[in-house]
Amino acid sequence: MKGKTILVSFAALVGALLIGAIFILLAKSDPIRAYGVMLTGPFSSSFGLTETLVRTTPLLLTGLGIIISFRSGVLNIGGEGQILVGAIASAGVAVTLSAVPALVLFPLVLLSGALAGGIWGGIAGFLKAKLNVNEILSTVMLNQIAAQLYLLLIRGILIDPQEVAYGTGVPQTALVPAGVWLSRLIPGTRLNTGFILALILAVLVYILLMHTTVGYRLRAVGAGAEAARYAGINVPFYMVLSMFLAGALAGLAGTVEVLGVHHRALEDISAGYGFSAIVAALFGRLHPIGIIPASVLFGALILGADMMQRAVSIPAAIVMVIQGFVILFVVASDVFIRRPELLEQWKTWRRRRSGEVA
Amino acid sequence: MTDFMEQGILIGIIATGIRLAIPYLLAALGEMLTQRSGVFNLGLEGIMLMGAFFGFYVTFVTHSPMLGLLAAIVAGALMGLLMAFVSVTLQAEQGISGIGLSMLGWGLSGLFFRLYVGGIQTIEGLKPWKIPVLGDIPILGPMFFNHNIIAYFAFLLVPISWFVLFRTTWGLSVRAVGMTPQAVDTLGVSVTKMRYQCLIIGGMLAGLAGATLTVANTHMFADNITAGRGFIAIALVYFGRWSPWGILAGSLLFSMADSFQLWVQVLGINFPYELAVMLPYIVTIVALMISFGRVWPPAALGKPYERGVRG
Amino acid sequence: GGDQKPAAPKADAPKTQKLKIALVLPSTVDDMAWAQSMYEALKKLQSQSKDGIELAVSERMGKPVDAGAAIRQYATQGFDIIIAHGAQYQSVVKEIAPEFPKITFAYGTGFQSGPNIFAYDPQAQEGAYVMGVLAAKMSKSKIVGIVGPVEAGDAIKYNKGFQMGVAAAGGDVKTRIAYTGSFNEIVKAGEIAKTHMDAGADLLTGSSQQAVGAIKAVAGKPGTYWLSTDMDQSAVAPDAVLASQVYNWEKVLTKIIDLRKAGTVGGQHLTLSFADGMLDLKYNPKLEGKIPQDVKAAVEKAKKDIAAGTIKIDLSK
Amino acid sequence: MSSKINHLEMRDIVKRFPGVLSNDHVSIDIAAGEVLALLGENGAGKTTLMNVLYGLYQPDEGSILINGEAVHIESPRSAIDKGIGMVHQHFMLVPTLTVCENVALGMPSDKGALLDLEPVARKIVEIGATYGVSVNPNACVWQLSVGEQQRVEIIKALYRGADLLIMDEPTAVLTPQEAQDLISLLKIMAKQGRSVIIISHKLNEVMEVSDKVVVLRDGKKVGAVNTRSTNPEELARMMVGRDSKMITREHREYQGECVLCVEDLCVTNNMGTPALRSISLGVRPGEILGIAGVSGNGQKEFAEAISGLRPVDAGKILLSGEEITNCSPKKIIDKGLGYVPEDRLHVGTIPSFNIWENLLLKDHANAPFAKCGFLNASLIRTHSETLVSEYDIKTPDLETATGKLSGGNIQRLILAREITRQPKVLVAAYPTRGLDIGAAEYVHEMLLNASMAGMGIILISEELDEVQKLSDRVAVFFDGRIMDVLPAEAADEKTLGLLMAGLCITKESISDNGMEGKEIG
Ligand SMILES: Nc1ncnc2c1ncn2[C@@H]1O[C@H](COP(=O)(O)OP(=O)(O)OP(=O)(O)O)[C@@H](O)[C@H]1O
Ligand SMILES: Nc1ncnc2c1ncn2[C@@H]1O[C@H](COP(=O)(O)OP(=O)(O)OP(=O)(O)O)[C@@H](O)[C@H]1O
Ligand SMILES: [Mg+2]
Ligand SMILES: [Mg+2]
Repeated sequence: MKGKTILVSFAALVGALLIGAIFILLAKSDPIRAYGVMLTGPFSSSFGLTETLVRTTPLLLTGLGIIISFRSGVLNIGGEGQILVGAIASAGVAVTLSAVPALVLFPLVLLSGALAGGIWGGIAGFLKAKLNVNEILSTVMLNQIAAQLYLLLIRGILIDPQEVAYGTGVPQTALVPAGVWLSRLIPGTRLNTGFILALILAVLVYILLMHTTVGYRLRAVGAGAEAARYAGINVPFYMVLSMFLAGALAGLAGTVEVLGVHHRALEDISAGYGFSAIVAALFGRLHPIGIIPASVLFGALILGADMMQRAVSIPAAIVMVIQGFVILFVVASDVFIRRPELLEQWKTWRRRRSGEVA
Repeated sequence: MTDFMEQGILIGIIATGIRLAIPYLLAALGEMLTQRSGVFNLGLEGIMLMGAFFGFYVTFVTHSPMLGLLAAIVAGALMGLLMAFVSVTLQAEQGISGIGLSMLGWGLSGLFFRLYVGGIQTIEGLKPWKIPVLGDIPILGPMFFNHNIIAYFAFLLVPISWFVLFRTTWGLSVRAVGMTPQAVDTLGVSVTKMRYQCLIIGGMLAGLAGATLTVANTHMFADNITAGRGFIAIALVYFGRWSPWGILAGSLLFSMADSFQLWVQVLGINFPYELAVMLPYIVTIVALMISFGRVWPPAALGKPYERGVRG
Repeated sequence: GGDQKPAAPKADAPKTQKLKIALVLPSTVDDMAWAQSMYEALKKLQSQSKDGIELAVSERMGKPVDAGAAIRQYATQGFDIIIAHGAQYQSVVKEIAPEFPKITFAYGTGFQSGPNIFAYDPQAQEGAYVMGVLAAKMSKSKIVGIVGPVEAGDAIKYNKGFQMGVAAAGGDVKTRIAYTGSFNEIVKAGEIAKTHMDAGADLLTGSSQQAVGAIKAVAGKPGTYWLSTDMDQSAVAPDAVLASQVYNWEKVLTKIIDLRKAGTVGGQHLTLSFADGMLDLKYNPKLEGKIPQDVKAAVEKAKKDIAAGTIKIDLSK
Repeated sequence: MSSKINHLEMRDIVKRFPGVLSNDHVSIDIAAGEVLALLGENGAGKTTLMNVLYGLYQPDEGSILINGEAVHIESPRSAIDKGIGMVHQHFMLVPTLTVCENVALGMPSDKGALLDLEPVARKIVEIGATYGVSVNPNACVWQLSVGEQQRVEIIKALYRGADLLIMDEPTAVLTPQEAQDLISLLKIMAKQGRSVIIISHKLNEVMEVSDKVVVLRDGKKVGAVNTRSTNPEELARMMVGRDSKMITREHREYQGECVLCVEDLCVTNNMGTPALRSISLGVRPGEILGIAGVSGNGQKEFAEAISGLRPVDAGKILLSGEEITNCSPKKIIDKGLGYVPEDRLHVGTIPSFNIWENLLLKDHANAPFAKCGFLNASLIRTHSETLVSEYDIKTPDLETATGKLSGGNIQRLILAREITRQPKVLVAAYPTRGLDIGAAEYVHEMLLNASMAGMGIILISEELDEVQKLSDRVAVFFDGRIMDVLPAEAADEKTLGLLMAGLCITKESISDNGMEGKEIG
């Protein structure tokens, strides 16, 4: 079965790349070389490996939140906004309290990032649980609101004083005190301890969902709200809780981007992780461990496509095209793993058809 | 401010609001149909981008906006077909395939633009068409009867889609297939066929919505010109609770709030403009908070249909 | 860009004496604004230089995390000059540059240079001021409008400069500003322009790549004009773009290249201003006739005074 | 529509599902005017076989012949065209649509593409009149009682004028009266020359209505007899493979305090109309109180109000002396109330959860299964294993998703969970609905043993013999009121039947508005 899964997914990947090749040719460029870079780049050099994991980290953290909320029956597509809120909160606390000793400040910063994200997610959860506001609507809207809030803060009260002094006014906070930086695992790369944090949290989320009463209730509320209520579980409360946890994890993702990668909050700090994480989470079968390889591969896909753009001269748009095809093909191929009998059914069906014709 | 000025502002706000509402209205009505049939199409953004590009490109080449709109509709239909094949025939997880479709649409539109246009170009797009007589009514004329034909079509589409849903046999099947597909199936109506049809029509409308931005509004195409409108449209479907009138209300509320904040900015009331930009999003959420009544979401929404699988 | 030469060989490959330049762009090479202006300048240099320039471009690097990867990869591939063409890249450039002391990094708009970092700094406010004067003198309705992206960075400099110019020109002309809250909301930019015009403005301007949307809107209403910045945008609307502020990137780039040849790999804060001739105001020849001589004279005077330093544009106000 | 079905044969049908052989070379045949009964335990393969006939499934082997010639039924559409109609075991109705719309669904309209519901409504009333299955054509289906929904399903089939009508456990949710009506309806149809295939677990019905009986077990055909030449005992033996044991319950008298007392209870239903109009009841420890009544007369709301799932408008509920009116379900459970809900799949269990997760639905947070918030996996596993074997729940393993189990096994699981928690009072709503004889017997045994152990039990059911067999006292619900509470021996079929219909010898007054009350309920 495992082998078959890999085989099918691999076939899907090949299919996607073949179609993608057509467009690379359209762009008058060499698919072989392009794919060579795209597939090997992210894994061949230390640069590739570390940059892949740099993208994996926020995908993983946000994805874990997505898993909790989806498992609790809340379709949370507000990761993007929650990341931003987490990033700005942590950066804000870090720069305003830069006088505080790092030992105290560091946990404070992490906490504020998680809390802010949690509250942002919790709002959507509360709106759904108590006011029956559909979460897809509220999270989409909250994403936009968060984006504006974020800009307002990094160009307003939190802007780097130097930027004001020189009149360049680039919208970004001052550097956060070096004491709270997440140390780089390999010098000369951006891979930082945030990745380790994400891995640890994946295990913790697994334990929470599978081995605790709260996790049991979260899953029960998602899988059968009526039955959960019948069993005495406080359904609204756990809906809110799930969105709070989801937001907190996304908020941490934002915090890690600040403390580990950029060391400040700046424009466009989230590279669409809020949405990519949904893909990673679903590919990981909404399983806290399954999402680890999923987000590594997805991170590699994002980076690889970018490296391809640089290696062979093609428009950046190709990156999106290929990512789109890969996602569509892999998700479509999934059916043959979930329901192998389908193939058989189709064969018999076709036999009948041909039989009739004859 | 002078009387005339205030009047001008009011006209301006309404007219702008209506103009802004068109793409949301078209895309959301399409998505409503799709979701009513039980499919959650998160790929709207990508479809709109394809429509936006092909609408622009064909107009650019043929100098005929009508052909452009046609092309946009065809492009949208093809994207809808792709979504249908992946999410209905292959029963793929709809959340993922939707996001995949969005990326694909963004990528393809950007790529074709680079390859076949190669830079910012402008077209002679649709011009506002003043309805005779009505258009000359003071105040109301400029507000409601001086828009491009897509606008009139979009608003006409509201009663039309209501009629189709609630007064035709096909509409009856649509309402049923998203709620209880097995019922439709056992009565000899093909669930797959229904969902294909709805996804394709939904795609056409999303394509047209995208073309509104290029062929009617800006008369140009640029990378990612939709800037997230597809997702707003999806949200508005939930706001409208899968009813054409509700979606009309949502689109207008959102867009009026948007045009209102534009005017507030232009007339120079002094406060952080971000707050103004946030306004429509906040208004929409609040409006849904205070709305009430029993909601019946399509019970089978997002679930691929499999025969003989209970509940 | 779709039409560039095959990309750089890996760092370990033998180095050609061709100058290798990498360009990292937040948007695309055809955005009709900030990115395209720099890209075209580089292409021009490439075609002119005798011992050849090898050019590599990364587009859509708006996300700092992507830009960081791009810059680092170019650095490891042994490019000679890496141009991160955006103010938002300051942070990442300053982080990476120290690890590659032999490579020249350049970014802008910015001021913080480093041992091997050039920070180029277009004085957008200067051109803006001059166009403010032009706008004020040309406006019949006595109302001019600014279509703003996000109130930050160059946009602030540009808008402030423009407002000061308008004020300086006298004749109590009103300046109105509205922002889209984004850099690429072409549709919104168009709507803001329309709103400005509905509200009476007859001369409009605005920065960032979304401006094209506004220009096209302005073109839709005869008798209203647009003043463009970053590059000459008259191609978008030949009958609406009155004049453009253009940056002379070739000059900046040549300076950087020459400095590097002379052994200076960085450490300078390069301004583009009227004074050093890297900034210019370009009339749209098609419409130049419409501008009265006295207006032109006032504009020329403003330019001279700014270059001479007799007009000071204080942005901290 | 092709020519009329005079004779239909299914020959050596084989249907496999992953891991299951649902039909193993099954053959049946039926002629016009005949009624064929399909018998078999839960999971025997009856529904599968009929789904094959109706074109929902394609057989892996075997053939179908109509009037002697092989036909290929590739979809329900072609089944309908060939004159085959089916009333499904699990309702195939769209809750948001009206009865009319549900019937018209998929049918061509006189006005072409336009919907034209007038004639449909008229025909529905017609059919209702001729066959005695009346429903309000303009009511939304979600407002209808289960019984009424069943009628809609039958109307759907009749409306399409089927020559051959398949009925998959049509009487499972019907009251004795309704069931009787249906039986006579089927007889009429047979006389008219239609063929009927009926699936049922109720042998007396089968004996009354059918001409032939086919019995399935584990997907195989284990017997085919003419009804005239057989008897219920034989059929039971063929189905279960053993003699069915008769449950006997010696009659007892109860004194002392009620463990559950309900006083003047008033509750509103989903449509916002009164469901219970000041009900007063009590059950004593060890007593089984039967609640008879046509479904939709307040039983569901009664159970929900007691278990805290539905707000109480007025009145009091006391559990062993303590007031639990409008307490949270959690509190009520903790105070010792057990509840076997009507909807066993979506309220009683979580279909996607596996066996042990559902067994722990109510206890997951209680010691010893959870310690300071953590689930004690090993203990839970052993506990679940013992329950599974004790109540012999047929399942591959503990990890199987509960939704995959047959109705009977899901019910066993729920009972296992509820009874082992040893509540003071157990409310069991329609506990044997849709279960085969063996399973039903088993459930009865469980309930009896529990009552012997001193548990107070409220048994809500439409099955008169079930109520009679088990109860010490029987309360009859009608239109949100209690018509009467009878001691077991006084509760004979006739009296109960009258009371359930809202008729009663003493209070004529109610009998008048009785029927329309039934319509609302
Ligand atoms: N209505 C409510 N509003 C807010 N918080 C609540 C509400 N009900 C319960 N909680 C809190 O949620 C958590 C879980 O509550 P719940 O009632 O579901 O389980 P519990 O029975 O209280 O906990 P345990 O199972 O350990 O006894 C507890 O911390 C509880 O205090
Ligand atoms: N769609 C399906 N997929 C997988 N297995 C199925 C499916 N439908 C039925 N089965 C299996 O086939 C067997 C027969 O099921 P079926 O529903 O025909 O039994 P039945 O006789 O109708 O039982 P009941 O009396 O409870 O209705 C069961 O083991 C069931 O689990
Ligand atoms: Mg069955
Ligand atoms: Mg408790």
